[in-house]
Amino acid sequence: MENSTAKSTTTFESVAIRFAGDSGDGMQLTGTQFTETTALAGNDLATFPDYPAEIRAPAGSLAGVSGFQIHFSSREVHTPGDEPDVLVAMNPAALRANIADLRHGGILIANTEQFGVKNLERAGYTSNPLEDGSLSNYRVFPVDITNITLRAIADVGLNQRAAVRTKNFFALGLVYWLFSRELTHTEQWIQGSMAAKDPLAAEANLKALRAGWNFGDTTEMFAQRYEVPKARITPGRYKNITGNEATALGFLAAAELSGLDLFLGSYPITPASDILHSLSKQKHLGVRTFQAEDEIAAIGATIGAAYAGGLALTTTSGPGIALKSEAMNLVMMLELPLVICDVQRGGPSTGLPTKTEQSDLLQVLFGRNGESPIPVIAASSPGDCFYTAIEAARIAVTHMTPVVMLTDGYLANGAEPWKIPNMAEMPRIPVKFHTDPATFKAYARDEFLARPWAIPGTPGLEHRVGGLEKANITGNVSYDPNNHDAMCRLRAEKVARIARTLPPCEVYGDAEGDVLVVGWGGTLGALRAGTERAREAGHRVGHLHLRHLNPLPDDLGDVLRRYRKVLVCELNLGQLWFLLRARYLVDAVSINKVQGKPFKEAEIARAIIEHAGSKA
Amino acid sequence: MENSTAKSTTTFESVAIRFAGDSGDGMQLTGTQFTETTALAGNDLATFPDYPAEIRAPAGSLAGVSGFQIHFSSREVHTPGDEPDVLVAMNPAALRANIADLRHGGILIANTEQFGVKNLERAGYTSNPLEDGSLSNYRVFPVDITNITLRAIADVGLNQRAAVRTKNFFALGLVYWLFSRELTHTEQWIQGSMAAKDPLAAEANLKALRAGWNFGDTTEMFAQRYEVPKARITPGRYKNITGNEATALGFLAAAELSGLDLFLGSYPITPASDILHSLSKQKHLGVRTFQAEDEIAAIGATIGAAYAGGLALTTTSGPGIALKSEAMNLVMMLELPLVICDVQRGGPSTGLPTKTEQSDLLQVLFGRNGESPIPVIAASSPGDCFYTAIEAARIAVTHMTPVVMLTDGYLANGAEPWKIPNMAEMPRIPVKFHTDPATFKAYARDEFLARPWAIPGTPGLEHRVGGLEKANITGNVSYDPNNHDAMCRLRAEKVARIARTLPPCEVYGDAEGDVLVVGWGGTLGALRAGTERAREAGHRVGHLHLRHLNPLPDDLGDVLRRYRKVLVCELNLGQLWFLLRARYLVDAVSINKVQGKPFKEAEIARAIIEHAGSKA
Amino acid sequence: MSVQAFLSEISHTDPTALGRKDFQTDQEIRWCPGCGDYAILAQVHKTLPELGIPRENFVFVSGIGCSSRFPYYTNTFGMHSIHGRAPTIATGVKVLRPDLSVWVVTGDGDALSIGGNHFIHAMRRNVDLKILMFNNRIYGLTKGQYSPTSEQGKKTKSSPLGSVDYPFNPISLALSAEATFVARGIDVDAKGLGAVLERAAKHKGTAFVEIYQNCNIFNDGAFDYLTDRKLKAEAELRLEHGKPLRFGLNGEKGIALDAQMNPMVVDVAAHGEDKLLVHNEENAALGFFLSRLVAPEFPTPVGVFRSVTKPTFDGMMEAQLEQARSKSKGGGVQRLLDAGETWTVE
Amino acid sequence: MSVQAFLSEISHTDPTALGRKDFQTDQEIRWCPGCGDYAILAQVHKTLPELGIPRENFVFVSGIGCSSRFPYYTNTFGMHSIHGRAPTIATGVKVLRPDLSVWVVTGDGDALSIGGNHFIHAMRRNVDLKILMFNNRIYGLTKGQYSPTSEQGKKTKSSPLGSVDYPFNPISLALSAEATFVARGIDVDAKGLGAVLERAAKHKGTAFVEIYQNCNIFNDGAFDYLTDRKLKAEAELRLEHGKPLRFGLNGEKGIALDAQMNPMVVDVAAHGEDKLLVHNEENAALGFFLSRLVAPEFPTPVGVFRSVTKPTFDGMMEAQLEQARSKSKGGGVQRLLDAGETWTVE
Ligand SMILES: Cc1ncc(C[n+]2csc(CCOP(=O)(O)OP(=O)(O)O)c2C)c(N)n1
Ligand SMILES: Cc1ncc(C[n+]2csc(CCOP(=O)(O)OP(=O)(O)O)c2C)c(N)n1
Ligand code: SF4
Ligand code: SF4
Ligand SMILES: [Mg+2]
Ligand SMILES: [Mg+2]
Repeated sequence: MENSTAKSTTTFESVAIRFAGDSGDGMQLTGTQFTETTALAGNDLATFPDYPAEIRAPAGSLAGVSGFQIHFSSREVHTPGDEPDVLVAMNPAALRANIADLRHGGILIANTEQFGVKNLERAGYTSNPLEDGSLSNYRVFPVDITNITLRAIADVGLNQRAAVRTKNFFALGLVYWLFSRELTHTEQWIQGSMAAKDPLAAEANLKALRAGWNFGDTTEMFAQRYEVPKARITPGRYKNITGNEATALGFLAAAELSGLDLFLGSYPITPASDILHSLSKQKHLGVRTFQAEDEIAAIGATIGAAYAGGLALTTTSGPGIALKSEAMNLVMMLELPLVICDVQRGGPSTGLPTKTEQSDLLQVLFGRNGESPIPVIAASSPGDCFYTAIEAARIAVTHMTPVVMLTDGYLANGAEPWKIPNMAEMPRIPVKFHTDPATFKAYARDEFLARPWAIPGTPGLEHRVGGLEKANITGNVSYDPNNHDAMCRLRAEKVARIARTLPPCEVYGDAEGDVLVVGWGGTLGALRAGTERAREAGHRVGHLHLRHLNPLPDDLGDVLRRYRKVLVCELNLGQLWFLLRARYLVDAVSINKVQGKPFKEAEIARAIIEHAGSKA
Repeated sequence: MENSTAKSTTTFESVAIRFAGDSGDGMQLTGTQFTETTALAGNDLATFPDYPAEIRAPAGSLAGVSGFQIHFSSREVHTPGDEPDVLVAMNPAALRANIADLRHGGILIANTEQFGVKNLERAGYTSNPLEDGSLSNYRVFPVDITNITLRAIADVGLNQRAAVRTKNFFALGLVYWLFSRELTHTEQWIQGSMAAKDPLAAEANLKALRAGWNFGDTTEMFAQRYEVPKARITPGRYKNITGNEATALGFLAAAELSGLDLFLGSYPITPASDILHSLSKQKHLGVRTFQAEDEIAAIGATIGAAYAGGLALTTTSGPGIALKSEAMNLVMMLELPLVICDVQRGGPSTGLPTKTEQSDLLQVLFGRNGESPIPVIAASSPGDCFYTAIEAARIAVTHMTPVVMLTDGYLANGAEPWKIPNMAEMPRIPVKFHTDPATFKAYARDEFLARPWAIPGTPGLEHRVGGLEKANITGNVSYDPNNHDAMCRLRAEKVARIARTLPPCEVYGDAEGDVLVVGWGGTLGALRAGTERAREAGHRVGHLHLRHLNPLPDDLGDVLRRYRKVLVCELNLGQLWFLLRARYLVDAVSINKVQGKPFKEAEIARAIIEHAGSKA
Repeated sequence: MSVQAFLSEISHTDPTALGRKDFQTDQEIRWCPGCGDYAILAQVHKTLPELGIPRENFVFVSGIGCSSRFPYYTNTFGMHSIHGRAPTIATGVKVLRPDLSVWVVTGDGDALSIGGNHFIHAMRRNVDLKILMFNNRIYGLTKGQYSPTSEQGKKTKSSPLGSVDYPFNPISLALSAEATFVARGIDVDAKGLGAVLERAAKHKGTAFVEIYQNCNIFNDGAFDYLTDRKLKAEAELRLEHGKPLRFGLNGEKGIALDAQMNPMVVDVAAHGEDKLLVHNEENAALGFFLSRLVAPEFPTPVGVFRSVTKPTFDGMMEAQLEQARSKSKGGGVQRLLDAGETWTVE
Repeated sequence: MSVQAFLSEISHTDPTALGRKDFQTDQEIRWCPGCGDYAILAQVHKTLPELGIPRENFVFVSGIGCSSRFPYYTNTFGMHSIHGRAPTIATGVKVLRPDLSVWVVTGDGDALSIGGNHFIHAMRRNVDLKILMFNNRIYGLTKGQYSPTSEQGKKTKSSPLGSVDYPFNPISLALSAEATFVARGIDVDAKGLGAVLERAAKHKGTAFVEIYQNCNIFNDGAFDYLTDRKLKAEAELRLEHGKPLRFGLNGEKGIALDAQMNPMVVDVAAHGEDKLLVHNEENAALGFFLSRLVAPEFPTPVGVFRSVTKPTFDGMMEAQLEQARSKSKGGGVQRLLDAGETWTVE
């Protein structure tokens, strides 16, 4: 049936589609299905799911709008796209919340059935935008999705409420048709996973899906279809993965690579909870997950696990870091391996808990009493969370130190196609518990300045540790002034020395020139795309994305000096910017925003071009 | 009797004396008595009490040594002195712990009775230093203090244990004699306060005191006395005050000046507890002190009090700040006036709890999730804590913001002679609760960008606040991206704008030249003295001591540029240094130490001279 | 300006004119349709105007959770604070302002998980707060993890194989924390809940009310065993001070002690009414005993477990201030500044 | 390397050869002379070698306070952690390492003030920990402020006019938090304390022992009413499972219920021994009732209030892992990576 159409087909390099509807409308599922099908079709892609803050906001309200954007292309894709080319709006609230983003000239598909007086009012419309001419900048396709769907599935015999709920599959079918996609993947999914749970609903959804496809194919309304050819993608097996899933898998991999038992102590918090959920399912791999009474207990138990010889992980978000900071300081002092994973969200305070932000950097670097150096690394894409988790664990056990791993709400919930790694090819993480009582000194150090890991149960290694300052080498309590000074500097040097093990900075684009774009974390895609655009516009631009934020790479100062201007782009008010200025006295420019949203490619390109132009 | 001596008297400009003994030996009392008498004699002075970390360390152990140093002079005194000229050592442990500091050629008075084998061993001596020639660099006066005292007070009829305990008054009397001091003040104190509690002990102590004086006067051992003439001191009434007392008084004064009811929510922690103790005594002034179950509850209750219309204060030390940070973030978001007083101690973690350090600066600036600007100010001397407390309260209520006030263990327990302020001359702190429902918007702002203080009980002002991002002006919950961005910048600007109300930087010494010494907090004295020494050595040096650390003064950048070198001197690993580099891109040098001890004057002078010399 | 001075300058609104509407706000309610929170909100809005307190004198403080959104929907002074800390903030409000009626709204997670310590300390001190804990036995806002009141074995997102945690018994905990008023209500039982809320509101001291609340999204039907019309009579034990403990459609069953001092369900007719236990709100140990009556073995007690009067923390603090003031020689801060050893430099 | 693999490679030392000396360390003890902590330390050092556990398998975790310095003086694995958090750390140790004997040493401030929440949650979960709480009714280390177990009206540095806080009853609290073993001992009562410690050590699950401890510096004599030789017989009620509650020099007094279900002191001869309450370690409500016997009105119960067996948190966690492993299809992490919807790009 997929090839039955007779309509003409136009080819595009890239397209971004946003599905938007009420939170009950199944937009996330719709988006995920479209993503998987698109990936199977061989496009490169990026996605951005955007949930409402409430569990169940009132039906039809602006607060209840749920969206999912997918950007797919025949070339490399870095972000979910600044402006969608297509918007599917399942109700007036979805239209109102999203229309400002739609590209002028873009396609709008709206479910007319929902545009009654009551729903218009709920969305804050005084007249019907589908009729009042206010959408003249777009190509509007009003479709009575609800009723067509209901007719299409009438014979399945679902009750009205359940029947109405299948309309997202109609919309999905229609969009599949529009972008010349095969239904196969989604059909299989419906017949498999969904049918297993609810065969009747599966039957109805299948019909709705096909009805949507047929509607596109047969109605006069749609005169043509679009096509986005395959991209050139590194060969291999792929799957879609969210940042939180990749993080969970990364720590599982680290456990396997080190042979250690994974322990997660956590207290649920948006947007980090899914890591806890994922790992809770892996008990068969020997993973112990402990849902604690609060963030302090979570890290407390994790410290206990680190002390006892486990691969110790605690996960949280910004407010949780604030609560954990006293205990983070203890584990820094104990010099035990432990990873604190901070999935950043919009702050300050409770802030915008479901939105993304990069504003915990200074907190994790400095938010503890006394001189308390802790390594910090950040993941730059959903899939990269996997490797960052392994890197965090490696640093922790090799250098005997707590490590902070930063991700953010955008990475956590965002998904990307991800080349499945092969565990057999990944380097092991060597771990050695100390055993020899004769050579044992609790605070003796190796070439990394790491102390021995001496776990309970080891005969002859009985010793006491704690948060009071300790004598160099022996680890006994010491109030000696010079010892304290020396220990503070030793701990700082231990973290600084990690830089020796790091590869040199890898700059994308021009190795010197007008502008160096510096970023970290989940902004990678936008900065890369912005850099590409600016280079295409003829500027000499490099993009450096930092994974290691403490210690910073040894050659960073040199790299910064190779460009006339340094732009530090962040979703905060300039935290890495502040750090680089202090460290390198570089008169960098801060490009920042704090809107709970990722950068747009165009914003970055504009900023680069502006600063490349000004010959300051 | 004071003038009965026939021995010769030498005049000195400045002298530093250290009394050291076991914690049971009453050294703090001895020091305090000497201080008061010295102040009454008209010298300028500074003191440094040094307690052991334990409540009651084992008698005779190094851990149990308690010391008290006083530096007095006929000119201005900035610090307790680098090296004492006189050391009174009541036992071998006291000698061992302190002898390294005694100036070569200095006087050592040692209580020989304590130098038996057992005590020598406890202190880690293998031979008796009073006899083995190891003290040849000093003028040693071995006195059998214990037994002479016992004989002198034999007729009072105290039991042995109580009798032995009077020996510190013997030592005090001897030192009084040595420095030509009158006994009057101490005699009165013994006959007053002490006699009221224990008349027998008072009688014995009086005898011991006089016996000590007479011993000096009559024994051959002491051939001469010393004299330190009066200093030129601003006229007025003076008293000795510790930083913690001054802090407590400062907040009491702020309450009186603003008319607000003072509320202190606190959880005991060294070295901040004494502020709680002091304020607990002031219930008659309407002060409510709440000893909470932990630091979080302490600040929580304080937030409640701020919301309800009180002058809200919470006191703690570094580990407590770590715990309070989530709530500090809330009150930043609520934009309510509240002072967080952090009496810094040696970190990280439990660290060196009884020692001093300046290592919480970055924590209070950055230790919160999201963009969370909070003003920070620091006191620079014990007496200055009074004015800093008032300033903190003023900023809090004028700008409707939490404010961090930093002091440290050195300031908190250290005492200085302090000119008693006159409340009638101090500027009021104007406060206005909002009343008019018609004009009420919870997040409307005045010229300082401060929002109205609308307290419960005010008819028509019912409204809701919280930690979620709020809409500009109305304060309702808002998830709007641009509003969030705007609010983050508004909150930052609100704090930045406080700088407009600050006086320009006041530099001591040269207004431009070779070196600018920049410091903050309790290092004032050492930096001032070091600067003086370097200037006397011919260098052009300025000393700038910052009270305001956030926002920094508007003219600071200009001031920094007037010197060839900027030295940032701190008791941490370079925190203000880091801040100044980031803010002003100034290639400052960090002069730092982390020994739980204040700077020495000589250390600073040496650093200045070194950098003034090197024409980099 | 001190609060006292300020209060003396304003005049309060008339509480007698208040109705339930006066406590509603214009904020869109963001609970899921069907959530038990709506019913509780309605009962509170019904109770408040009946208390004779000017509206501006109410303060509602909450933590974080679905339940903690409560203040946005109640037109009084309110604060939606941070997770678990509401009792601390409320304590500060009440201690500074004994003139206010201070309420805490919290959830089973907010109160008993992260906030457990503040919860028990507020009760220990007997601060005059009304603490309403919406117990849905789940973390609602974070989308369904088990809470400290979830039953063992519960499968949730964070316990796919079933939770191994034993639950807290909130009533036991409150009693052991010395709470002076402890009660239980049910969202759908408007009448019973209203009665309990009113008594809580009028109690001087910490009043703790556990309210069973259905979360129809993540823990639907958790209390069906108790609220189902058909099961109710057998499942519920209404507590009445001074009355024997009877339940069942016609009160035909009762609670008595067995030889081991353990509770047993008896047939009243057979056992004799005089051998039933008699409820006594003043006996803490009895209250504790009753809190151990847990379904399905026993009927679930509903109503007031304990109510005794003891001086409140805020009241004693106020009295201490008053006493200190009356003994004071006056002179304000200057007197303190001038005190102690001083000397004069001319 | 996993801990299992590591443990299989080492061999444990012989526990039968251990004596009290083996548990002493070379660290100078930094408690005040005369402090009750010394006596408790001695009892613990006496108990440990009798347990048949290799020395390297003991872990002592403490918080902050005088009492919390305990690990430095005990030659086992030990951690002097941060204030109030010892139960959390100990939980992590035990959950990862059920092979270890994990002890928590804490004070009344550490456990019940800042650490109250972790304290009750550890008990709720029945983690196999031995929690020794040294109750001196004061904050010792910070030099004498009132604690959550200080009596009301106590004058301390932070309460010069007398504290207005009501105290917690730690035994009540532990019982309401579902602790499976709850006992009380006294520093100077070597024999009684030793017996209680031994039973605690052998209990599977959370064992809570409140130990009355004299702080001779800041709260000297707090327990004299109970430890004074002359008063002891009248002041102490030794709890013995299955025995009637009797005390007095010759057991001539007893505890019975009055008509209101309140406790009363009776003359055994006059009242009849069969009408005395009989101690039952398995009845939580009775344990709670006993915890309410407070001086001076009643004798102070000493010994075991409650002891029941329930699966432990760590045990159930282990079982769940075992079960999941046994059902697993193997394949390790690669299997998870490969799972789900995948596609291949050639
Ligand atoms: C410090 C902190 N940790 C975690 C969270 C995430 N969080 C918000 S509400 C909640 C639990 C709410 O459960 P409950 O109190 O039972 O409320 P309900 O939603 O069920 O009414 C959690 C874990 C948070 N907001 N802040
Ligand atoms: C976070 C934090 N807050 C406060 C303190 C200060 N502090 C140390 S011990 C202690 C109380 C100790 O009381 P308790 O547990 O009864 O121990 P004790 O000294 O009486 O044995 C306090 C408040 C601290 N170390 N850390
Ligand atoms: S998630 Fe549950 S508790 Fe929260 S609003 Fe929805 S139904 Fe109510
Ligand atoms: S202060 Fe008290 S508890 Fe602490 S060591 Fe001294 S006597 Fe013991
Ligand atoms: Mg809940
Ligand atoms: Mg104590």
